Amino acid sequence: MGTSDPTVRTTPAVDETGDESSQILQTRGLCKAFGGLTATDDVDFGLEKGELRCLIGPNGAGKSTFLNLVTGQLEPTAGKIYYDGHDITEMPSHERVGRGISMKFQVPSIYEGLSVAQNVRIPLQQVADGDEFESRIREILDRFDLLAERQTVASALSHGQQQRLEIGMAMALEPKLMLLDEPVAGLSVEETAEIAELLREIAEDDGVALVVIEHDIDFVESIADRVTVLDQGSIFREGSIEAVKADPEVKRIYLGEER
Amino acid sequence: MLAAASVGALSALGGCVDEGGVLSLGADPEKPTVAILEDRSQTFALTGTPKYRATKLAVEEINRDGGILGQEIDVFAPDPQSDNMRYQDLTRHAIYQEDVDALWAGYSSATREAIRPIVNDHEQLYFYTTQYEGGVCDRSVFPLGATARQQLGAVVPYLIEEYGDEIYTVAADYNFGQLSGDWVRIIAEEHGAEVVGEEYVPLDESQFGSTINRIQSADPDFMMSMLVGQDHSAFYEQRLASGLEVPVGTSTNMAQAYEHLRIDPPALKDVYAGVNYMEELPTDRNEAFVERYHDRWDDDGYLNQEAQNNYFSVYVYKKGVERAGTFDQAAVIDALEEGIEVEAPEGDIALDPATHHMEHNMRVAHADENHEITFDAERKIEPAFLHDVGCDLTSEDEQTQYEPDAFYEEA
Amino acid sequence: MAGIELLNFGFEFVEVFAFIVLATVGLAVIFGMMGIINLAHGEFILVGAYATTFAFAAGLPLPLAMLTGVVITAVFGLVLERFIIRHLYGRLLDSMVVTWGISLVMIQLVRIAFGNSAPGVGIPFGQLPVVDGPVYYLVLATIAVGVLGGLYALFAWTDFGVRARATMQDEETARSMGVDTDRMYMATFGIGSGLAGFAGALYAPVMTITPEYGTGFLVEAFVAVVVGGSSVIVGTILASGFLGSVNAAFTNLAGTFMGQVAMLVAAIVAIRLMPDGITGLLADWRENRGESR
Amino acid sequence: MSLGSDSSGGLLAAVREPFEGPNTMGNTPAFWLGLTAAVTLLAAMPVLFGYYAAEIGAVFLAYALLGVSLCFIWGYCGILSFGQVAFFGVAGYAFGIVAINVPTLTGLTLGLLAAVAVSTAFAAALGYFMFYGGVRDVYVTILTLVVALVLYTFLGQTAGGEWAIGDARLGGFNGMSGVPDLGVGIGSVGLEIGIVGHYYVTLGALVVTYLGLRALVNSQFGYAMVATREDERRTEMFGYDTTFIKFVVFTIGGAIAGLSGVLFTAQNNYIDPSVFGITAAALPVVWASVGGRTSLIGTIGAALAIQFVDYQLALSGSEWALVLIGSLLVFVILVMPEGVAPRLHEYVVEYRASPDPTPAETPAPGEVHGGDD
Repeated sequence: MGTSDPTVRTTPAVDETGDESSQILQTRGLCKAFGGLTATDDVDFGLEKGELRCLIGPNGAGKSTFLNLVTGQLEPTAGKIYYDGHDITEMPSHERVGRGISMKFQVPSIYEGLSVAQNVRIPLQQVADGDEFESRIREILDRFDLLAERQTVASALSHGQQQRLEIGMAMALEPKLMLLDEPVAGLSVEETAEIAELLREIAEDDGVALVVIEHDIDFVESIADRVTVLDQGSIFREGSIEAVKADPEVKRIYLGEER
Repeated sequence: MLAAASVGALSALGGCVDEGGVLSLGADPEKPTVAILEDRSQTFALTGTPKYRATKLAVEEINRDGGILGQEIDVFAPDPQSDNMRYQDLTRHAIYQEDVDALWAGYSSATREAIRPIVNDHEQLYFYTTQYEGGVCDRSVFPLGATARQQLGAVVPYLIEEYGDEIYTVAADYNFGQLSGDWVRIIAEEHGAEVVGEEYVPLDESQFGSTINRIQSADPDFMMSMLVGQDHSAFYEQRLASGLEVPVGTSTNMAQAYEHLRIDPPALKDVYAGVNYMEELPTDRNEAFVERYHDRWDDDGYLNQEAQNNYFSVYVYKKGVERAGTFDQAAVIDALEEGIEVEAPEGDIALDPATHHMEHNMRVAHADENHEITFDAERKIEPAFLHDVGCDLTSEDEQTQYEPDAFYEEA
Repeated sequence: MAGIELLNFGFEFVEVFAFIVLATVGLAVIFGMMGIINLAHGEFILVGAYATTFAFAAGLPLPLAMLTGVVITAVFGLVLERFIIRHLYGRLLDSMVVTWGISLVMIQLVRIAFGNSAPGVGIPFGQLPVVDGPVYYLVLATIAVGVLGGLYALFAWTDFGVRARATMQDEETARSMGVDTDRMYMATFGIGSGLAGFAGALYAPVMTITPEYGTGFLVEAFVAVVVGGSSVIVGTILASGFLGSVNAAFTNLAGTFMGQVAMLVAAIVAIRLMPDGITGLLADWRENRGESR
Repeated sequence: MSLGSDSSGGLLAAVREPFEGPNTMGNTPAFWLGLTAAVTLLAAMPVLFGYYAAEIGAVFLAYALLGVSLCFIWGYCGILSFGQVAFFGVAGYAFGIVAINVPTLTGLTLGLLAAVAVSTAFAAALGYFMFYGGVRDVYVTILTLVVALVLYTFLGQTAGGEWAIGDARLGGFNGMSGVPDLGVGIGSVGLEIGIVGHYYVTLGALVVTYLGLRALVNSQFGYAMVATREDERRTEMFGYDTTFIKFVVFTIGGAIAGLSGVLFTAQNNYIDPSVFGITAAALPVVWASVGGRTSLIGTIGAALAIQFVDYQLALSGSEWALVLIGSLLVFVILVMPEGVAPRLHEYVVEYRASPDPTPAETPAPGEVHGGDD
């Protein structure tokens, strides 16, 4: 993984990698330390346009920190983040979203006090015009199977419905890159399957690149071709799901963590 | 443009509005009414309650003796609760709904200033009776209490004479206190004395440790205290506790909020107050007055300087109406401006037509270690300051408050 | 000369520091433990002061009268907690609004019930030599340090303290480990109220007791809590030290008013620079090693 | 007041449209009819009861406007300011300073503009300082209150002659006296606004502000405000600059509070530091809490009703006004935290929904009920 001094790599990634046409997200030497503890350590990550990548690793491996660095919720201690060929390391969160990065949080974070339709309108009005709101809201709710609940207060939805609503809201932004933090945590088998189907659709039909953090290896297998394994803040393995699954070292870190 | 247009329309509408309104039930215009807005609760209850009682007493005495111009006087007297917003509301109510012929209102200068715009708008005859910083020159206002210059003019020269010429001033940090501080400097200058230290204390301060430190290091011949209110009254106990022994002159303490009775002796030992009145004044006329007051109100509440001012000012009003022959306020003001003499409990005193103030019988009241009061150096003092600045309401209407710093170099 | 002035400054600082600490601890305990800013804090102090002066006037010796003040305020706090505050846990802004309402009601009720002033309590212990000021201020400072020490002992060494800190850090976990968090909150609120009452009792001899008595503590108290942040003891010490020295310095230089203003301005700037208070900053700096925020 | 014709039949739904949406209650013809009736009644007060009603009423209306400024920032964007009175008072003083120095029509007009500009700039500065500094929640609340109290202390000690700006004495504890009435115009062309005119100007300002805010909170920006209130971090992740949103909202709130301060000061011809005091600071919070912090009309209603009752209590000399107001606050937060108006609205909606709903009540397109909390 090259030199350990991230400051060496200050030139834009496009120049270095030369494959600017395909990569939507790149990080170079990304580090994040909290006090004495390094949560993300010198991560070089690359994601193709339209790719669906799963990010796995034991608890504390730095997965959520990594997503938060990409969305700008955290500031990196060192390193660079490139999105669509541009350096976004210093860009505030909301501007990154404006460029097409959207995020689904681990705990469904919808506007519980607002109706389903209002929930969708909030991201929607960032990309659509006033006279389209009504039809676009219907369209999105229809797609995520929430049309019947459009007037319902979001807090009254089931857990699965809330997860769908949040993905729907993230999609309302018409993103090019979507980051999802454990989208099926706490869902039933059926609901998990539904979400898996949705995510594949989003990647394949809408061409949105996805990074999904997930523990459930079956779920990972059902959606992703490639996975990245993080451990102790660094990229530990990267490759096809089969290869990673077969890797005894990966098994070891998982077992070590989860007992 | 929209705003201008709508304002035009609105003022056109305003033109149709009758002053009393279609449904309004005004007070009976035949019956003369006075308003007594004095605090009987909250911050100024201590000083306001006797003011209310003494005014009421005077009106009742007058009614018993056949009223004014043969008519009984009605009283409108809700409790404004030491709240200036309430004062504004109640003053409006008194003027519009009660159609009062004269108004007594307010203890603090802030209250007076809060309602003065309303009083001026309606040319309401208004008696303000608290001893105050002075300087109000206003066509419809009669500030009949002693001014700071009158009170300090009684006590500061006396103390310079008695104790020496280095003065340390401690005063409440607001208008009254600051202007009183100015007056101490002016009067000191006039008598060849010097203010060696000066300090203004926020009204809600009740810890005087550092103030007392500074007084002790300045070591003056005497200090002037223009402290006011509940929080400040803690000063005297702390003075005692810290063993500060310089004599204290004051224009604010004892005569108004009777600290000498409320605080255990000897905290007010050697406090000298410049006053026009205290309940303890040993004259026959005053003793009779005090007795009438306590008979009427049937408790031992202190009869303070301001209450006496309220009392005699009702009689000033009576004489004014009788001279004018009508309750019409403009006519009464004109009549008062011809000069009125009154036999007040403090002595015979006269209204100064030009300034609407009173000359007062000023004296120095001294508290000993048992808080017994004795009086000394009685003399009449005129409201000189407003004369000096040229206030003459008999020839020119004004609505001003003059301040000493514009007229005296020392201030 | 300079020596005396330094002594005077020192005395002034001790006086202000003790005042801020005592005014603040009750509020800080409640804020640190429960995240509630009790805007009726000043009126809890008022209850302590009134109970003390009336007990004293009734003939109790001063220390016993003060103890009465503390107990009555603590009981009063517990009653309020049971009937009102308990419904507001987790509703940060609502709890502020409600306690503000309680404050308005209490000031006015005290006024109606007891009039505009209460009987005074003389300052005990007499005068200091050298610097001019009552010995009592040094007693207050000693008590302030004692209260901080006592709180430290309570939180660090007792079973109650362990449970309290567990509740503070993670209510869910604490509950799952068998801590009765509801009772913890109640007890904490009682302790906070008692401490407020203690401040009222201690300052009863020094300050004139009026219905607005509590307001005299309020600004210092919540400014110190906000500057200190959520760590009760460290926050209170650091904030009181910081604000106390600013206040004492400016009071000595330019008078009481400037002392007040300088302190408030310093507080505003401090909050701006440290949005989670001094201890929030310390915590960020040292401890924040959680992976996700 | 051209609303009269719009609301009568629902024919001009297009005119109503920008003022309606799920972020406000009362998106029905019945509501607009009721509102028109209420405004008409308020407009008739001086005609019915004379100058007295106009003078007293104008103060209540100015208070209602102050309440609206808090409702807007707290109810719609989740910023609880205990210091709205700071902007109210600062604008009042600013108007007094300009108007006393230049008591001509031009001066008065400038005074009004300058005062609102000063309070707006003050709110912007404080908002920038807080929101861009990461100050949030209780810290914002405490900080705003401290700012009001600092102003209270500061203006209380401006008694000395050195605290004068031109002819205007700040006047310390006694306040600033002799502030002229409002006036609008340039040179000699324009209007001096007397007692009755002032009442109508205040009423007009309240109605226009109310309608303007209704339009604003139902606009895209309004959704962004509501989203920020509900979940700031989430909203940021939808590409909203929530810091900027809070900053803008707080600034607008300051401007409205400032306007109400000018109207209040010009009405009384006087302002003193007590407007910054802790009791005054509590009042807007009481109105918004009781009326419903998410309901502009509820806050207006509560401000008018509570101040009217307070006034009646004052006339009767009762000392219980503050006890009542404080208890009301505690009671409402405990029993109906959302406030009276939203609760009433809920009943009305349920009542309409439960029996056979009349066809007239079917929501217009774009209308989503139940979004209000």
